Amino acid sequence: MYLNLLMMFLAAGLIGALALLVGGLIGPKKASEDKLAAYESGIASTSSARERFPVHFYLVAMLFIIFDIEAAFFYPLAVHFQVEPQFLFVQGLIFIAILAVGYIYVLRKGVLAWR
Amino acid sequence: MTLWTILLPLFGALALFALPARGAQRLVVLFATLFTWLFALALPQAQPFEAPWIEAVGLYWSLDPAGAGGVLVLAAATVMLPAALYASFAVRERTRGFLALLLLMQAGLNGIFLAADLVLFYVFWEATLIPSLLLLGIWGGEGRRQATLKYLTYAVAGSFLMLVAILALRPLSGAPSFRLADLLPATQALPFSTQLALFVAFALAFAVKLPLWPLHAWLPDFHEQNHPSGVADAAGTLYKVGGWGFFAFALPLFPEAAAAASPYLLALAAFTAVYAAVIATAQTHLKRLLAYASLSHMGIVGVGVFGLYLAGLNGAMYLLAAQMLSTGGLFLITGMLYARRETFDLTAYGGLAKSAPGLAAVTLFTLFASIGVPGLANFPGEFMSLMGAFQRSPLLGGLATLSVIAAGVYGVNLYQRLFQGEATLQTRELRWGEAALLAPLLTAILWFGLFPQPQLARIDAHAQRTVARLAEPAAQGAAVHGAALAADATHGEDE
Amino acid sequence: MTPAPNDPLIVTFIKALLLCVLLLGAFAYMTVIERKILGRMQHRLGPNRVGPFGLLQPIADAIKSIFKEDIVVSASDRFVYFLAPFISITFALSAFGAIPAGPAGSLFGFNPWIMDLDIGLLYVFAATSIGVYGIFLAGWASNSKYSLLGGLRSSAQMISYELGLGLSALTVILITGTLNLREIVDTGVWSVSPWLWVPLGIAFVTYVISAVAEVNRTPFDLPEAEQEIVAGYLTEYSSIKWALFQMAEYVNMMTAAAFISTLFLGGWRGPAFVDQIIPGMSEWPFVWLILKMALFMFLFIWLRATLPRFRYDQLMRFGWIWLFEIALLSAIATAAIIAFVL
Amino acid sequence: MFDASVPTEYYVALSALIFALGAVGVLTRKSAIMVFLSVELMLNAANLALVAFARGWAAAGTEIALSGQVAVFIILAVAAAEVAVGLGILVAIFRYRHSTDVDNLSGVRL
Amino acid sequence: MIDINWLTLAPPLALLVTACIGIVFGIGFRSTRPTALLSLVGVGVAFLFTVLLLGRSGAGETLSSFGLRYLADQAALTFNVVILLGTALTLFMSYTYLGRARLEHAEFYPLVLLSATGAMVMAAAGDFITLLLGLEILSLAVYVLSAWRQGVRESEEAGMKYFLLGAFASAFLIYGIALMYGATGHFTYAGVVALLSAEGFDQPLLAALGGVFILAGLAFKAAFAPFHQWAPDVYTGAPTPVTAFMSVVVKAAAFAALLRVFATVFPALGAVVPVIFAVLVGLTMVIGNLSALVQRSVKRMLAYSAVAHAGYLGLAVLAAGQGANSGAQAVVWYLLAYTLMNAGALAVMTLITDPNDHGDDLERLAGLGRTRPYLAALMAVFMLSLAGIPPLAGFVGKVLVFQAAIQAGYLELAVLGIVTSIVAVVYYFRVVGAMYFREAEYEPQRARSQMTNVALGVAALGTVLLGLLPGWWYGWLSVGGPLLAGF
Repeated sequence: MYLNLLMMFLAAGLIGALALLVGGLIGPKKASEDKLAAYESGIASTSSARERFPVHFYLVAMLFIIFDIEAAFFYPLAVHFQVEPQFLFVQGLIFIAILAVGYIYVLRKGVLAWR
Repeated sequence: MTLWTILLPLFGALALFALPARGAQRLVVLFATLFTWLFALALPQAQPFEAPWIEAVGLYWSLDPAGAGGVLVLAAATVMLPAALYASFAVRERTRGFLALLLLMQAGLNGIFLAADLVLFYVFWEATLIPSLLLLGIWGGEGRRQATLKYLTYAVAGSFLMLVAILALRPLSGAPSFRLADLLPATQALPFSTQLALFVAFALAFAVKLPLWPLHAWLPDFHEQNHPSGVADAAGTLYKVGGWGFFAFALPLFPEAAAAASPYLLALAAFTAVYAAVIATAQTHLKRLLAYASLSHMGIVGVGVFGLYLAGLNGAMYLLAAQMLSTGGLFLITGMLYARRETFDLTAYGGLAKSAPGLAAVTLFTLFASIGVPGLANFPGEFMSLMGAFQRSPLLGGLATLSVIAAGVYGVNLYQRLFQGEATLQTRELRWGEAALLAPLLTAILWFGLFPQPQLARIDAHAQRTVARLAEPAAQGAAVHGAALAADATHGEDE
Repeated sequence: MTPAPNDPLIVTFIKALLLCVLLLGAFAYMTVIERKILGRMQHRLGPNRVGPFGLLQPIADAIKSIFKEDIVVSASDRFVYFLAPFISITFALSAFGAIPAGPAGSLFGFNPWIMDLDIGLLYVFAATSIGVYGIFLAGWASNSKYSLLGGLRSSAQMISYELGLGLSALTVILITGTLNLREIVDTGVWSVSPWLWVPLGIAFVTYVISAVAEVNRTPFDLPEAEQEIVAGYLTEYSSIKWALFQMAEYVNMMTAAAFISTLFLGGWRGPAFVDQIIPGMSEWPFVWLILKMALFMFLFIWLRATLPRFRYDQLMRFGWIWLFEIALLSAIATAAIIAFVL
Repeated sequence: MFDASVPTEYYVALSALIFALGAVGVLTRKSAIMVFLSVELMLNAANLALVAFARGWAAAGTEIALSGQVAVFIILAVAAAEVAVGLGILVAIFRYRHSTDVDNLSGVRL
Repeated sequence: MIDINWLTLAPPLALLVTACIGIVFGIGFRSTRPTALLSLVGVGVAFLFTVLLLGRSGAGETLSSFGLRYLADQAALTFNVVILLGTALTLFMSYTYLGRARLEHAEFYPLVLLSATGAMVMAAAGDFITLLLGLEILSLAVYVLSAWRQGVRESEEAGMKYFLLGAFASAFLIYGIALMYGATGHFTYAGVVALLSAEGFDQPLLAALGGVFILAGLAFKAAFAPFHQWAPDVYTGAPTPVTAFMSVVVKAAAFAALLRVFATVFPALGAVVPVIFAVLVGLTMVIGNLSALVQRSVKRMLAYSAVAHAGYLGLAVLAAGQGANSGAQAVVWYLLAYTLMNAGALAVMTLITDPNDHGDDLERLAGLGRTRPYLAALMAVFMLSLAGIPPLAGFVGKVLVFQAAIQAGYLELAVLGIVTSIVAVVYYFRVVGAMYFREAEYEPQRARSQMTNVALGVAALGTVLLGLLPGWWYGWLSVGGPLLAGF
């Protein structure tokens, strides 16, 4: 079953690699320093772009990790849900309640208020 | 009543913190020490005390007032009464703490002498260390930090090993608890090598506190650096309880090992007695001299104990009690001297007898007691101790006797330097207050010297048990050295 | 449900290649169609020069992008710079493989899907999520400020909307009790109980909105907002690599369209009434799926022509607060209905 | 078939290898982020082992096999929580350090 | 259906709910004091539940949840008492401290409570996964707490270091659990033990390896010697109340877990795990004490002394592993005593150091006996108790530990332990000496706090009472019954 997956990746990867290869071989190579500089609307670049990201991005990333993983917990619950729905419903609600505490905290803390 | 000898000083110490007024504090001290003394006097009639401590582990609050410890409690209480009162006058700064520590120390001492559970004994043994350390560390002289550290190191190193031995004792012997009564029959079955190892661990701790020769180095510094009132030294004298440890615990618990080790310990003790006495003759520092003198007495106590004869054991315990009185009294007198001259250097004194004949007389009396003049406190003990040693080994006994001669030398030397010769300065005569403080001590010294019988009887009952223990292995025919010992022991009882 | 029979590996490989080619072909014509539709909506003609009605335009575009100079910015991280478009296209194409296009054995005796996974739904999520790496790495490797911002924005946006996506899909799973896409289609979510139509409808709407954001289409195309950050993560890319990103975007759109159809609209099944016209018509492979996909593709284009772009903070608040909460509530409502009503 | 032909030991050996790699990474790397990634590697090695064992135990009973897989889930959540906290601490450090260079992340030494 | 006995879960749940309320409403307040008071109430409620459960458990009821995965037996409940005590002391200490040190953020108290929740779960774990979850709940909160002092290098590095090494250790624990599962197919202690001791068990090596890994993971949390390197830096870098919390509650939890695993699972693994652990214990006692000996900073000295005490506790755990019930009791007792005296010592430190925890060198303590006599007296009591000098709590703890160790046949280790505690006396006494035997060289800090005084009073009273009347408490704290429910 999972070999099929491999086949899919092989085919897709082949297409991608082929395209890159063709583009690399056929395209002209007439480089110049200006052409190879980073584009900054015509103004010469002064510093590396790899600066510190705003903290908000990290916060969002962390929130995502937490909430997404916890959303992932719902999937087994959902698949199993039909078997004992009422018990699982209560269980899920408790889980959501705990999650909600974190969510409300994050909201009140203003992490999601962008400026 | 047994318990109260421990609780009363304890409560006294607590009460001190509640009472800021100096007079009230003095009253508290007086009441605490006086009633403790009364309780100590009544100990022969007291009931043993026993309460579970941690029953599951076999720990009990077990106190036995009947043994020789009762005599020591009495002697300690006799010294503590004047000492504490004197301290309330002579210690000028942080008096309250000083007095509280003294009382705590008395509580601990009484615990040491009365404990009949080994762990409890250890608790008191260590608990007493703290006040004596703090007395030295807080109120001591210039070199107190070194002295404290030295004292701490010696004391703790020895005693922790003893803790191992105590803790190992129950599982090894299979006794149901740590009470002496349970342990005594159980240790009988221990193999000789185990006995020896445990005995060595105990002996190390006791030898530090006895102290025996190579382990005595903390003692002179301890006395030299203590508070000039001499009270702390007197208390420290009370705390030389190594001999008691040997007598009450190490010997009866490990009779075979004790018998095997006794020749070596006897030699050490004899050497200590002579060595210290000789050193004492050369001292010019008053307190150091007394320290070495005291060490010499302790050597004689050791000699008595390690002779393993009834007479020696009796004598050693009696001497222990008596020297508490005499040496303790001498240390108190040094405090009074210091209050007059502000120095301990003997060369700065001289001719005090002219301006202060009363002080001179009191000092001479106590000094005579200390060097073992017949009729005074130390003599019976010293005599019996040496006699015990003679029976074990005439050579070592003879050696130890030399210390008595040396004692005469330093005693006379000390008296001459202090009171005779040219009077360099006028000195205050003994005050009434001071005399009143010393009076009970002197009375006790006389009483101990003239009527040793009541106290000796109590000690003897205890010592009989110990000697019986020492003889037991022979009765079973277990070992050759045991057989020889039994023969000697019966001989000893004929005294 | 019975597991479907497996095809031989080589057949699978050929099918996979075929799927890739088909998707790329569809991409090519999607670009033309999009430009045409946008033109119409804006009262213009759109491309009409190359070939009849401009139908050869994509071929011209392809030739042009292949023969353009391939610029590699000097300050870039070369390996990652090449890797980014590769990841984008590979996983965009792969994601489609789990979506069934018809009943078993309906493709000349073979199955009309590349793989039939028990966790098909998770697989599609996973494969599309990895696409984010392509975009983020592109922005980072270029070492250009615009690119980096574009990359950051896209990753922040995508992860924000994945919550809505995941929770909306949860509604479907609660109903079907399986993660296998084939079985989800077979169940037919809307046929289970009319009670569930309300929460399911809400979940459908939130899912579509999240999906639009997930594929970076207007009004959520902030990663390449040309007015603010030139072209975002694409700024430093040219020639075939640029084309690959474009491909990936359109393939992602198609995957999203097919996936929504599969989850909510019965996938490859046609509506039941068509069976009364031609019996078995609703079982025809490919036809219905492609029709539904076309519907959504038109929706995407329509949105692009109609709506202005969100501001960044609006976008995040919308995702984290509104979509997240509504999707969660719809899932809870569904669960409650299943547990206590049905 | 394919799944059954690979014995459990192979998976476990692989997981042990990954675990060892992670451990070595933790011990040799100096940058906080790299150490952190190495730890994640170790966690994933444990997950791999769990899944492999769970498959191995499948013959003994579903419940036993499932418990292993559930454990993987829990460990994933644990790892996620660790990531969040770790990144949080890192971000807090950099926020106060007023550094503008991402490479300064490697300045946090053990 | 899963069996859930809500009453057994009540103590940690009380803390959890309080933490949740605190974290949601706490950020509305400017001051953290309302949250602190709320947290105290939560701890009180949890304590009441614990006492209720103790009563029930004492009456012979078997309390557990989730099919023996969560055990509310005598052992767990007594550990709960220790944990709650430590938490309460921390709360009292932090009350004024946070404002003084400018560390007032609303999340502090909820995090402390969450951490305590994790500790209780760890103590009650009857299952490796429950253990892991408890450990993580505990640790994650503490990682954050140890980095609480933002913008200060020591604290940040403490947090980072603790976090990275902690994560490393949990990776070991998790891998060990995986191996154990591979060998036995179970996560519950009962299941594992049943299979380990079953006929024809064919994976002893794998199980032993798993045991070693689990041991390594737990040994880190308990700061055993080769894994102790984080302890001094973290203890020094973290704000003092957090240090107290770590050295007390985290330690209690780690030892609760270690004890249960050691008394149930490990004996079935053969001799290798106890031998390794014995080596660790020996190393810990030696290294902890010797390192503490050379420290000039009191906080750092206490950090190393915490390592040393871990060694003594480990000795008791070893004894418990040999089936000596006295070992388990010694662990609880020692932890209780340690909680009181160490938290007390650190509470004193909060009052005599700068707001940013500097100035904890020995020189700074010089003359404290004169300048702040009561504080100095309390510190002296704590130090002497830590040194194991009778008649304070620490001494009884040591007696129980060594007694148990000797009974279980670890005579050599007991001797080593006693020898090292001689060393310990020196460095503890150095603090006392500095306070009393030396003249003040610096103007002392004049920080005062009623709430910290409460903590100090409780700690000092406990230290003395535990030492003087150990029998009263010993019976009450006794970890009666087997450590493994279901047998």
